[in-house]
Amino acid sequence: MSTEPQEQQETPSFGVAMQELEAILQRIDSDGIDIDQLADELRRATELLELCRGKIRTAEIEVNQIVQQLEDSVDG
Amino acid sequence: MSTEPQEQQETPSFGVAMQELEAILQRIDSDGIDIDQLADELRRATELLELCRGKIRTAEIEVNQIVQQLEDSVDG
Amino acid sequence: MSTEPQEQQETPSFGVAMQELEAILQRIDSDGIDIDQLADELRRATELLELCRGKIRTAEIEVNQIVQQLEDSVDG
Amino acid sequence: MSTEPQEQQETPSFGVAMQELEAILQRIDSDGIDIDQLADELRRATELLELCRGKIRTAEIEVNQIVQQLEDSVDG
Amino acid sequence: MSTEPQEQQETPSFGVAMQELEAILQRIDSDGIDIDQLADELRRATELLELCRGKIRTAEIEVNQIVQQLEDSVDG
Amino acid sequence: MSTEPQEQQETPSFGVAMQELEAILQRIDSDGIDIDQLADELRRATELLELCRGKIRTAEIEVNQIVQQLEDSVDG
Amino acid sequence: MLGHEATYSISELTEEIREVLGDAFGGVWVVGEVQRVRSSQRGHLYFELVEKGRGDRIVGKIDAVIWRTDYVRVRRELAANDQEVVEGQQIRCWGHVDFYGPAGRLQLIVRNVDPLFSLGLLEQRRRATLAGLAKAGLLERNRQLELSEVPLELGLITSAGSAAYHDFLTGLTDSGFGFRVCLAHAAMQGAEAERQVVLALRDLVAYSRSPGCRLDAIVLIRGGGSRSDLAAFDSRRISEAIARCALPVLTGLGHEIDESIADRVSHTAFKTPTKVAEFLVEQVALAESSITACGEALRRLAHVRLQQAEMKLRRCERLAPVARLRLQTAALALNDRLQLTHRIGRQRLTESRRKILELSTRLQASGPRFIDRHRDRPGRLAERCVGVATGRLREATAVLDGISRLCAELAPEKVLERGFSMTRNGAGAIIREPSQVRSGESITTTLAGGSIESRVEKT
Repeated sequence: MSTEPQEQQETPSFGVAMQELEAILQRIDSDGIDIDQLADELRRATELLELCRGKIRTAEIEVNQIVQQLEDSVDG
Repeated sequence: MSTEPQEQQETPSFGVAMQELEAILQRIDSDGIDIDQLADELRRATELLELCRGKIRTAEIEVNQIVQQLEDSVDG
Repeated sequence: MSTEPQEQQETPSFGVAMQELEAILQRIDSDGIDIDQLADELRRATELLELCRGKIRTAEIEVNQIVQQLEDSVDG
Repeated sequence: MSTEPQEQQETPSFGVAMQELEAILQRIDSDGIDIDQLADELRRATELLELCRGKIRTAEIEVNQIVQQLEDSVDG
Repeated sequence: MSTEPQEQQETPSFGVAMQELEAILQRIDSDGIDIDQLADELRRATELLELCRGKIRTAEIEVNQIVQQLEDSVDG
Repeated sequence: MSTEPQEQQETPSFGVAMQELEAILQRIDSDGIDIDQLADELRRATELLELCRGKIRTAEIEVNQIVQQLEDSVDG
Repeated sequence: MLGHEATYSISELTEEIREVLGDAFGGVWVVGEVQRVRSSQRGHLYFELVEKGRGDRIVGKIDAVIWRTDYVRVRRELAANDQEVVEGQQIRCWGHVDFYGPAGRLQLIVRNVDPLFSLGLLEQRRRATLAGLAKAGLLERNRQLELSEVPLELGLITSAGSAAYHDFLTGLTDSGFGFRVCLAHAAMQGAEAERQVVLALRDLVAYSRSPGCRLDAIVLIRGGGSRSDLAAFDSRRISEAIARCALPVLTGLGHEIDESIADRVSHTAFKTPTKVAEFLVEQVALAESSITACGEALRRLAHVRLQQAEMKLRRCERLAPVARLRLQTAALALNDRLQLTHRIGRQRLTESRRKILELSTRLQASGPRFIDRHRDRPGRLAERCVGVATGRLREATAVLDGISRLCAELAPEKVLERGFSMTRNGAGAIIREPSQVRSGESITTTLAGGSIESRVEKT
C-alpha cells in the first residue's frame, strides 16, 4: 500500500510514515551506518515522529470535540 | 447502506444517520483505517451526532408542543 | 391503512379516523417510524382526534336536541 | 329492515315500526354504526317512537269511545 | 275467522258470532294483532257482543213465553 | 228427525212425536243448536208435548164396534 | 123255497137285530169325535160320533146317546177333570150298540166316557200344535212386535156385554186416559168361538189399516170357564192367527192354572181382563210421566243454554280491559324503548368520548416515550466511537513513543554523554584515523558539553 506511486509526496499518511519509521529503525540497527547517516536517519525519524504525533493530536482534538459535545449535551 | 447513490446528500434521516454512525464505529474498531482517516471519521461522527441530536431536539420541541396542544384540547 | 389510495381525501368517517389513529399509535409504539416523522404522525393524530371530537360534539348536540324534542312531546 | 325496498314508504304499521326501532337499537348498541350516523339513527328512532305513540293514543281514544258505547249499551 | 269469504255478510248466527268474538279476544290477548288494528277489532267485537246480547235477550223472552204457555197448559 | 220428508204432515204418532222430542232435547243439551234456534226448537217441542199430552188426556174413553164380516170370506 | 121260508114281521126283525147286535156289541170301547150335540128336554144327551179320514172326510159315523141317568154321572166325572162333552171333542166311551126298532135307527148307548182319554188327547194335541207352531217359527212372532209406548188405540175381541168386556172397559175408564176401543165381537166359547175369533182378528187388522184407524194392540179377553171351554184357544187355527197377527195381541183369557197356546203365542198374556186393563193404564201413565219429565227437561235445558250463552258472552265482555292492557303494555314497551334509545345513544357518545380520550392520552405518552427511547442512541454510539478512537490513538502514541525512545538512544549525543567525543576536520568529515589529518590542521572535537577547537601538532 504505502509503496504505491500515487501516494502524496508531501506528507505521508500516518501508516506510510510508520512504515518509513520502521525502515529507518531497521537501517540504524545495522552496523554499517555512518554516524552522519545515523544523524540523518534520526533526523528523518524525528521528522516522521513529529508528523505522526501531529496526526494523533489532530485526531485527539476531534475526539475531544466529540467528548466535549457529549459532555455539553449532558450538562446542557 | 451509507454508500447507496440514492441517499439524500443534504441531511440524512435520523435512521440513516444512525446507521452511518454504526458503520463508522465498525470501521474505527477494525484497524481498517488510518489514524489520518480516524480524525475524518470522528469528525463525521461528530457531525452525525450533532445531526441526530438536533433532530431529537427538534422532534422533542414539536412533540411537546403537540402534547401541550393535546392536553389543552382535553382540558379545553 | 393511511397509505391506501381508496381512502377518502376529505374527511374520514369516525370509524376510519379511529382506525387510522390506532395505526399511528401502533407505528409510534413499535418504532415503525423515524424520529423525523414522529411530529408529522402526531400532528396527523391530533388532526384525527380533533375530527373525531368534533364529530362527537356534533352528534351530542343533535342527540340532545332529539331527546329534548322527545321529552317535550312526552310532557306535552 | 329499514333497507328493504318493499317496505311501505308512507307509514309503517305499529308492529313494523317497533321492529325497525328494535333494529336501530340493536345497531346503536352493537357498534354497528358510526357516531356520524348516530344522530340520524336516533332521529329515525324518534320518528318511529312518535309514530307508535300516536298510534297508541289514537287506539286509546277509539278504545275508550267503544268501551263507553259498550257500557252505555249494557246500562241502557 | 273474520277473513273467510264464505262467511255470511248479514248477521252471523250466535255460535259463529261467539267464535269470532272469542277469536278476537284471543288475538287481542295474545299480541296477535297490531295496535293499528286494535280499535277495529274491538269495534267488531262490540258489534258481535251487541248482536249476541240481542240474540240472548230475544231467546230469553221467547223461551219464557213458551215455558209460561207450557206451564199454563199443564196446570189447565 | 224433524226434517225428514216422509214424516206425516198432519199429526205424528205419539212414538214419532216422542222421538222428535228426545232429539230436540238431545240437541239442546249437547250444544247442537244455536241460541238463535233455541226458541224455535222449544216451540216445536212444546207443540209436540201438547200433542202427546192431548192424545193421552182425552175427555172420555171411546168405544165403537167395528163392522164385522162375520162370514168367513177367506175360507168360504 | 119262496113262501115256505120263515118270514119276519118288521118288529120281529128289528127285535132280532137288536138281540144280535146286543150280543155282538154288548160292551165295546169306541173312539170318535163328538158332533151335533143336543140335549133333549128329558135330559138325555144326543150326539154323533164320527171318524174323519184324509181331508176331514167322514169315513164312519154313528149316532150316540147318553141317557139322562148316565149323563148326570158322566158329566160329574168329566167335570172333575175340567171337561165336558162338547162339539169337536174326541172322546173314548164305553157302551153297547142298540137298534131302535120303531125308528129303525142304529145308535150307540154310551154308559161311560173316559175322562183321562180326553185329557191325554188334548195334551197330545196341544203338544202337536205347539211343535207345529215352533216349527213354523210362530211362537215368538207376535211377541217380537213392538208395543206402542202409549197403547191408547185398542182393538178388543171378546163377547160383547160379557163380564170380561165390562171388567176390561171399567179398568180403562177409571184411568181417565183417552183410550179408544174398537170392539170386534166374537163368541168366546162353543163351536163358533174358533172361527169368530180368527175372523175378528182379521177384521181388526183390516180396520187398523184403514186411514186414521191405526190400532196399537188387540186385546183378546174372556171370563172364566171350564178347561174344555178353553179348548178353542189351544187350537192351531186361533194360535196361528194370533201369532201371525200384524198387531201385538194381549190376552186375558181368565184362567188361573194353565196357559193356553193362545197365551203362549200372544205378545203378552195376562190372567184376567182386568189385568190387561191395568197393564195398559200403567203403560200410558208411564208415557205421561215421561212427557212431563220431557217438558221439565226442556224448560231446564233451555234455561241452562241461555245461562251458558250469557256466561260465555260475559267472559267476552273483558274485551275492554284486555284491549286497555294491550295498549298499556305497548305504551310501557314504547317508553322502555325510548329510554333505552336515549341511554344507548348517550352511552355510545360517552364511549366514543372515552375512546378518544384514551387515544389522546396514549398519543401524549407515546411521542415523548419514542423520543426517550431514541434520545441516547446517538450519544451511546458517539461514546463508543470515542472509546475506540481513544484506544487506537493511545496505541499509536505508544508505538511512536517506543520508536522515539530508540531513536533517542541511538542519537550521537547519547555516545558523547558517556565520554566519547567526535572529531571532524576542517571539511567537516569525521576523523577515524590519524592519517586523516595533517599537522597544523585545525580540528573540531565535539564533546557532550560542547566542542573544542584545536590544532594538530603531530600525527
